Amino acid sequence: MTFEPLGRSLSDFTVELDVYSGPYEWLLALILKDELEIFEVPLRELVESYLLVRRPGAANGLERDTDFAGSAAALILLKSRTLSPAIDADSEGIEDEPLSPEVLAERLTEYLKIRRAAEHLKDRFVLNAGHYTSAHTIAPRQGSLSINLDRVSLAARQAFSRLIEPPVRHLGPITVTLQQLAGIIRTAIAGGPVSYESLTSDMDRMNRAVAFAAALSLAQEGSLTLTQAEPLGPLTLEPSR
Amino acid sequence: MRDQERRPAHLIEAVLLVSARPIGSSDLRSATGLSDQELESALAGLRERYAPESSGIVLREVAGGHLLSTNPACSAAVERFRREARPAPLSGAAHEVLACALYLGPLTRGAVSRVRGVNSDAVIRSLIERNLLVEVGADHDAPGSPALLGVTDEFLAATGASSRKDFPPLDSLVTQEELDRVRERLASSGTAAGSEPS
Amino acid sequence: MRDQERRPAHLIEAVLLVSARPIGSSDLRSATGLSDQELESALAGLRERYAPESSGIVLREVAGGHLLSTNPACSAAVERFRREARPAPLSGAAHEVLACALYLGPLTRGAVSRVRGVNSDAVIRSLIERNLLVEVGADHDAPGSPALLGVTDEFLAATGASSRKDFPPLDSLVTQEELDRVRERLASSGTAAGSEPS
Repeated sequence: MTFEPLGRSLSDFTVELDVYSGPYEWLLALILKDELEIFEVPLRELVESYLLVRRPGAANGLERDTDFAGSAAALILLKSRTLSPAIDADSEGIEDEPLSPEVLAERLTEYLKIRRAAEHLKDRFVLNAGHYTSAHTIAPRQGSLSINLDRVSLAARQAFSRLIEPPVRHLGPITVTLQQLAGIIRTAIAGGPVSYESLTSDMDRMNRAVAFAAALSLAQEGSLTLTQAEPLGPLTLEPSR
Repeated sequence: MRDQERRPAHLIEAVLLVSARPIGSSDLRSATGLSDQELESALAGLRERYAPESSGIVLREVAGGHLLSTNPACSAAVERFRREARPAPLSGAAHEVLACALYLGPLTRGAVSRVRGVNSDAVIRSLIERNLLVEVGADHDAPGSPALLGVTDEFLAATGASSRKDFPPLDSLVTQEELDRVRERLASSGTAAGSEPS
Repeated sequence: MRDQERRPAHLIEAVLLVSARPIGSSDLRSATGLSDQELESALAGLRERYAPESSGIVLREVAGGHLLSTNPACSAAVERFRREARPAPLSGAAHEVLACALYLGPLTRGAVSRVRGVNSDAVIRSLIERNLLVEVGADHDAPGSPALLGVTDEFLAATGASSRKDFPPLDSLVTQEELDRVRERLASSGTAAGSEPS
């Protein structure tokens, strides 16, 4: 069994959610590429939509169910990690130290407030949508605009040093490198147990997410065992005995 | 008739027509040469003339100024005329980033990500692109002097706010009960179990 | 109130506000979905509402279409506003587009978007309107011969620069590796002129 089938057997599964409507496999790609926040994806609705189109009697029915269960489990894990603050060591200013319960509570409180404020903003945006301004504007007086030279240099630096990822919204079949990462995991655990943290320490956010999904799929396939002594504690990958 | 043509409200109407940005009272005064009082009473009349119930053009007080815009009740006709779809609504993540900038800003990209618990750079970039967020300075105390982000006048206009003060205070948005529930849940989950016998 | 909001005249008013050019009756009809009769009677009402005697905004019938414009009786106020109004400051996106044209130009719209990684058409349009960018030729090697954009003398004047040489050289701003990446993006957009940064 390989990782090819993940998503492929589900290529005809499309979802209709508030935040996204289209093929399920594109949804996965968008989440993995940070184009869509896992936070916004109602997993329960996702499962319900799958149950509606489930085809237990079909030739690849079992394969489809397994693929869906595997990817949905990965989404749940991703979502649970997203809910816990300060996990992103690779982004500037974000520490990766374990948080004391007090600090965690404080952060969650702050976040909850922001979350509420965001909901309030959303309502205001909706309420105020559809106001278009006049097109009868007159040109401002010539020569009165002043452009800061340093600001132009800064803009050049920003524009020319930006790393641009290819857009994924136009992608046909997704090319998530699950297989590649599964290969890396297989090689890593050949010598014995490896922690997820050390395995992914050099990876960017997306690769970490894909590595997660790959590890889950390998576990599902029986190639490795995932152990986690305590909830949200370190995750260890070891070869199956 | 000449007198009527020069009525204060007419001068204001004409000036408002040629601006796609809110015009502050002092700019309106100096363009029209009206006194404070004349301006105020003329604006009161215009608010009625351009009220959503009575006109397809509405007068709004946003981002510290006065602005004519189309009545949202007519937006479908406007969009058909322009052959333009309404811009896609912002994502939940984008609303969160804007809430950070509005309530906690100006703040750095790192600070936004810290509050939200996830890297927010891509969302921030798209908000800057949409002119809702802007770099307003730099945090010189931090290494590399990262840029500080704040909300723009376009943001205020898009949310119908006349100023930053037009939003409810952050603390009023969450009830103590909710906060207690968070703490409880945290205590009962594995994370805080160490400090709290379960 | 809903009925009132949808009154034919409101739809027409809204559409007229967002067009700086006269709109013919058939375009008004198709945008608003009104019948000939509804349109005519609504326009009659609007002619009264926006008559020179009663408004600073007037409805004119020009070049076979309908157009809102300022009442000539108010032109002094409008002119004062134009002289005194400070132009909108440029956004971060606008600065980036100008930097592209300055350092990599002349280049096409597509090339700008490719370098920046986001569609830049709207920003480019507003910069052309503001006289900071100009079409200086066309890329005849590319399909459809798209226009090539360069910065204007007004741009140089606004920055206080006497010539392009007043700007720091590109290689002092970005690394060779970054520069190569940018050139690759330019090359893939098929812009001959842009592929040789000056």
